[in-house]
Amino acid sequence: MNAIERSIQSAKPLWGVLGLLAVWWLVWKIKVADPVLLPSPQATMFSLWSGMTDGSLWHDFVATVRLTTVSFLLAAVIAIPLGIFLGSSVPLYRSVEFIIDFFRSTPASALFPLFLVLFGTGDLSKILVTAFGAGLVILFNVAYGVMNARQTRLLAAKVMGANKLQTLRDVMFWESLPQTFIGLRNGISLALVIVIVAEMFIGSTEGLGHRLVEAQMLFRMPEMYAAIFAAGALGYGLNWSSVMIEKRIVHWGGK
Amino acid sequence: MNAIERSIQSAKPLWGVLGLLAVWWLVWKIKVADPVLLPSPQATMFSLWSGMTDGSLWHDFVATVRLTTVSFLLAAVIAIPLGIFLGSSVPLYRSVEFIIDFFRSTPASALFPLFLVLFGTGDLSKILVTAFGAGLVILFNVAYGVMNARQTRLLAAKVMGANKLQTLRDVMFWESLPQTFIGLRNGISLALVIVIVAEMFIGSTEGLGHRLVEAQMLFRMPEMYAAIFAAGALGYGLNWSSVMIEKRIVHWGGK
Amino acid sequence: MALKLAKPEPPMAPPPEDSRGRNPELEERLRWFPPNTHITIRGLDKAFGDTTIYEGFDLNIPRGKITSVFGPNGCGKSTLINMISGLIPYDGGEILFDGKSLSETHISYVFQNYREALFPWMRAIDNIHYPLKLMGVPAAERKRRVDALIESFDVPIDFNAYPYQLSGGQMQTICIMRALVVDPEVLFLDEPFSALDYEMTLLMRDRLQKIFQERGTTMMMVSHNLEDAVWLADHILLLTRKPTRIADMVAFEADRPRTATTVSDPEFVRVQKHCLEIFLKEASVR
Amino acid sequence: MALKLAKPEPPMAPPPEDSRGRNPELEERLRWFPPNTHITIRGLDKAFGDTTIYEGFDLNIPRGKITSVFGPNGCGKSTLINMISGLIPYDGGEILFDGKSLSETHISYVFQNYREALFPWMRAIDNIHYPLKLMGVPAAERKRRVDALIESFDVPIDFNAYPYQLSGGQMQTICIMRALVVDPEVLFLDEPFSALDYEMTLLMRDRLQKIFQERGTTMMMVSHNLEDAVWLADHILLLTRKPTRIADMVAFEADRPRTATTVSDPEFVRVQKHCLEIFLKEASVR
Amino acid sequence: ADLVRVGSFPVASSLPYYVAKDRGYFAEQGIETEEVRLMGGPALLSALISGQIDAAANLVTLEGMNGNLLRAGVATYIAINGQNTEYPMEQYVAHGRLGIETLEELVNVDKRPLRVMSAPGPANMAVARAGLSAVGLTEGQDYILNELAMNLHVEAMLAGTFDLGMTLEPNATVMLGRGNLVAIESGIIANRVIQREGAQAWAAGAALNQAFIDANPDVARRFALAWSKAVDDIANDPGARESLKGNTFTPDDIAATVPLPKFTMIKDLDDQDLADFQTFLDWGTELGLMRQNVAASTFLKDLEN
Ligand SMILES: Nc1ncnc2c1ncn2[C@@H]1O[C@H](COP(=O)(O)OP(=O)(O)OP(=O)(O)O)[C@@H](O)[C@H]1O
Ligand SMILES: Nc1ncnc2c1ncn2[C@@H]1O[C@H](COP(=O)(O)OP(=O)(O)OP(=O)(O)O)[C@@H](O)[C@H]1O
Ligand SMILES: [Mg+2]
Ligand SMILES: [Mg+2]
Repeated sequence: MNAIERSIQSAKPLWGVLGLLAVWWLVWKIKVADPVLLPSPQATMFSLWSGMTDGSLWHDFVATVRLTTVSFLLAAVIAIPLGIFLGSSVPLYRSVEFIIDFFRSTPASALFPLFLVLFGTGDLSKILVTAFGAGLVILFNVAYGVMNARQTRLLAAKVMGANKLQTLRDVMFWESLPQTFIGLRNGISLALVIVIVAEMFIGSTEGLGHRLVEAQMLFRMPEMYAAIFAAGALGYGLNWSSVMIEKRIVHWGGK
Repeated sequence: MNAIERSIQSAKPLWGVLGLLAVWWLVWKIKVADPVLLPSPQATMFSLWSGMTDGSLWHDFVATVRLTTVSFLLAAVIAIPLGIFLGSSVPLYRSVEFIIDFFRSTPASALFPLFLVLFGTGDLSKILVTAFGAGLVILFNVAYGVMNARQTRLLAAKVMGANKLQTLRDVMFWESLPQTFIGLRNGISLALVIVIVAEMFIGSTEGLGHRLVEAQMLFRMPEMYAAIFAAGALGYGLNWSSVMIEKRIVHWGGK
Repeated sequence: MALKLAKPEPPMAPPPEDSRGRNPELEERLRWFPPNTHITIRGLDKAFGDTTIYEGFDLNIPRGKITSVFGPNGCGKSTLINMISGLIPYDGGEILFDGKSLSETHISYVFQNYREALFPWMRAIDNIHYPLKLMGVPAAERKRRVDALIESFDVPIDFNAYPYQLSGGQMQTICIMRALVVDPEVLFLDEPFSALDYEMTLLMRDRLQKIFQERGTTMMMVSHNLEDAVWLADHILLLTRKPTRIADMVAFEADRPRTATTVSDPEFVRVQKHCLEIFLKEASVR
Repeated sequence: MALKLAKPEPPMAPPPEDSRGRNPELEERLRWFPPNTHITIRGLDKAFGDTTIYEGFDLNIPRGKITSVFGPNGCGKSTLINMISGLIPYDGGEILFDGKSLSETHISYVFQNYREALFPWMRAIDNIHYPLKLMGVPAAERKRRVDALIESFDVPIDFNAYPYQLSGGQMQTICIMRALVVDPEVLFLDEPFSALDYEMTLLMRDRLQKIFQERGTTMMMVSHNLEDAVWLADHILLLTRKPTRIADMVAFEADRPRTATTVSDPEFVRVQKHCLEIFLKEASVR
Repeated sequence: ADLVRVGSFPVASSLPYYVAKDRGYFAEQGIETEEVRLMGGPALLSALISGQIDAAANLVTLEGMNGNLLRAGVATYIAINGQNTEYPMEQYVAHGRLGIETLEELVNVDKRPLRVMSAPGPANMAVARAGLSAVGLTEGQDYILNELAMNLHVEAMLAGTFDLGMTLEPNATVMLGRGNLVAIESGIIANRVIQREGAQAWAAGAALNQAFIDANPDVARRFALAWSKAVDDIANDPGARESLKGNTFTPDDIAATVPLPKFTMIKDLDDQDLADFQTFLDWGTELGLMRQNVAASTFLKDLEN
């Protein structure tokens, strides 16, 4: 593979961006929706650019990144070990499955009142409700990764005299790693979603969610779509980091 | 395993329910939160019971089940084949990954305006926005299941002369099935979440989301928590059905 | 890198002769495919990272013969047949099939990794059915062929079990049966008897010979058991350590059908001894 | 069902005698553990679904000896050593270790499924290190032991490769080395040479014998190669088809160290022939 | 300075808070406020009950009284906002294609059922229904009522998804400025529920927690004084509207013109106002929006003296 091929390879994501913009442009062009309601990609990109350069969008962007990262890390640090532990015993997992599936299926926005009451109206509430939501998804994926682990590997560790903890750490963790990364990517997107929704519906003075709701209320459509675009691109970026890390770690996938 | 053991086994989920109620009761009892804001589990269960028997909660429950099921099925029917197809070629997937990760990371509530403008405020909008959100998650999981498939199996099919379509249908589909079910369970919970959020924020006259928001507005806390409980339990039930189906189909997991 | 198609077309009509009575097409063809050659390998290069496995490797695999491949662990036997059968790409050189291209040739392959090569979501019997299904053989005909195969093998395996419910040897047996049921033109076998018991090995050896005699299938078999390798073979390909070269190509021309007594045949003993000597000389690192 | 611990405690102090000069404890012990028995199996039952594999199966595995297990595919050899080593549950009966319980005994196991038994996230060398790590051996000491082992084996394998970058035979070699590095009290080997080339098999056989002679490890090896099975063994356990019984327990008492010439020893030839006869009689379904 | 934690919902109805803050009236009274943004009544009420905030800049009275029924005094109003045709807040907007100018003309429209949008929540829905039943329409048969989150109103009406919408300010002003939409009627509660010429609907207001008042009576008094000064400014000084910008969801271009409710301190209410307020609350109780009757004056406090 020469340099040109390689740069085409690595330009893959660009096709996605272009595809999205192209469809958008088309929808806008043939006026499927009133242009007042669905602005053109150009106008949106312009708003995105000016928002980023005048610092207002950038400020909200950074605020959202900060909350999302903190919540996600908190979620991952708790959910990965817990998921391995719970997944290591099917009966154990079954007995807590109700709670996991229960809260996975409850909208974060329905849980806001509870978290507000318990943890106040500050960032703490937002971080905790986000970590809770994302953590459950990570936990669920990790636990299933462990439950679907290849038996022979577990038996090999067992017969070498690995105790429960060592098996968890040295085998189940690694065996479930491809699935864990899928869970992390589910979790990172969900974390972003919950943070934005929290910024939208729990009062907030900054963040993409706040910007989104404000733009919507003020009926600044390009600004609203710019905020959505920023959120989506941020989501892609976070996922991409995760893929990069996964590539370095999980070299044995499918082998 | 005798009959008693077996019934203890199958009673596992009950432990989850009891655990949840116990923690709740404790939190309520030691007054972590004002009892006006966090009602007791008894009061909530009573409200759940009366809501179910007088038919009002039941009616909303059924409405939500209906929307969720329709949206989920629509999502699955589209996302599974598409996910297998996209996952079968890593470069292909990479080139659409932006779009998938973009929308996975955008809150459904931010997409409501767009769907509203395009498809109105009826059930159609709700179904489509839900199927879109859940479908992306399913797609993502299925595609990764295919990408992580065991190479030897694909090579075996290839050498037997399977063409692309046959490999997709006979090998990749099955190889990714454990992951597909994880995706379906992620998707089913997400579908429920989006339906409820849509019922909360897009015009609605029924459904758990509508009930939830109404109870919240009228500050009827037991009723609100009863609606949340009903949603969570519904999520567990839907997940449980999926586990049952998976158990029947994926017998080879980890072997 | 995709596999090349067969380069020189097979002469369907008698090839035209030029003015001087020479036939350049035939000459070209013969340069690539000496008579009775099925697969030609020229200048094959293959490396994994920094490790060169093959470099400028040439080989002719004869048509309608059994070629056994014998060589030390890690010399590249599996890699070689994987490249020939188009499962992994190679870095340079050419692999040509005479007559048809690889994609037109019906090949079967018994993987060294017999556990993962089976489909765990299908019962053993359906695993055997599967390649026929791919070929579009109608259900009734398929059933007839599979039943006949099972009957002719007469092995005590529960064909309704799923692969993960079978023992190692049983899985390997299913793999072999799956490869044979399609009646391939070329059959690759990578250590097909490694998990089989004594009796089963003899049975499988015998079955392979029978199918070979009936159908003239070109076969290429990797084996670490020299007795099996020689007993079945027309030619034994002896490979060196990597970077891999051909140490020798030994012919064994005993009449077929060969039987249990063939192993005491003086020619057999001589060939086996010769192969072992070369192997020990070429394969040894010590 | 979990594995039972050793039932009769090992007599640490001289056991008390009763009034009539008898020693009931010792008697009980001897009933379970005839002298020199390491593992006792009594009335073992095992079925998979409707298929009975073992029913009331009794076996004594001698201490400090090599026991080869020889039997037809699917008779339950892997199942047997899996049950003994506590990897799968059994339906009834008892498996007792003399002296210590299973959990106190240091066992090693070379899996038939050598591909999946390695950890693909670790390099080959780290796979070998791993059991020592589990035992809490300090890094320096670990390195010393692994290096010594690698040197004594002297095989041309890139130990820095990941398992999936190795050939089948190389993987199996790593598996064997991983099992040997810990210096186990009991060693189970399930077809450990199945993917090895001729020379490597001889080398491994020899290494196992050397370790056995140095350390007196109790070994139990499944093999489909009768030569390997007899060459290494003190006893050859011959099994029938399922429901599995003991067809015979043949002793082979040639002096150690056995060498390449042992295979032409008349006693070796006799034992091998005897085993084959019994195998063919008991294993055949035809 | 004494700290008061104020829950604010960033809408025009919270304007006195922003004016008092921006013009330094709180500081004048030795009060420092901490603004806690909360989106909507339930969140504000929760925060009041759990003691996370001391005051709510703008709390719907039905919701506040509901809270008072659960915990007496959590929403003690120091000022309430009147709304009617003169001070429009809730209003009907129709799509131009209906060709109507008053609510009464709806009976002549052929299209059945009409698709009607309402601001969210049972109270708003009830208001919307009250207006339509007053002109003789039957729900389900003549119209289908959908509630919709406030942030979706403009899009939905402009997209023509609905024939008629019961929306609130500033959405009404925003949408009327952009599309083929017609203002039909404002002051629906006053006109259709209270049904008295010139009546005010006292639908929202500023509330303090009684527990806070009891603990810090003087702080509460000074808070009310600052508030009162801001209310005066809004009534008399158009410049006070500057505080809408940036603080509330009011587009800058309509900040100067957007209708505001009649902010009124408790001391300025007369008996008629109290009677109207009672009528409104009773209506809420009747519809089940409040769990039982409450006397209007119980939770209104004039703290300025
Ligand atoms: N994916 C890979 N990456 C790096 N090296 C590889 C890879 N696959 C194989 N190799 C190396 O290539 C060499 C040849 O491997 P191959 O599997 O062809 O050997 P083989 O002759 O089949 O050996 P065996 O008899 O043990 O099966 C080995 O030394 C192996 O380490
Ligand atoms: N999980 C399972 N479910 C059902 N049957 C099983 C299962 N595992 C093994 N069996 C059956 O038990 C029998 C013994 O299997 P086992 O693997 O012990 O055989 P083996 O003696 O090791 O054979 P081989 O020499 O082929 O490795 C086989 O007939 C197999 O079909
Ligand atoms: Mg190989
Ligand atoms: Mg076995």
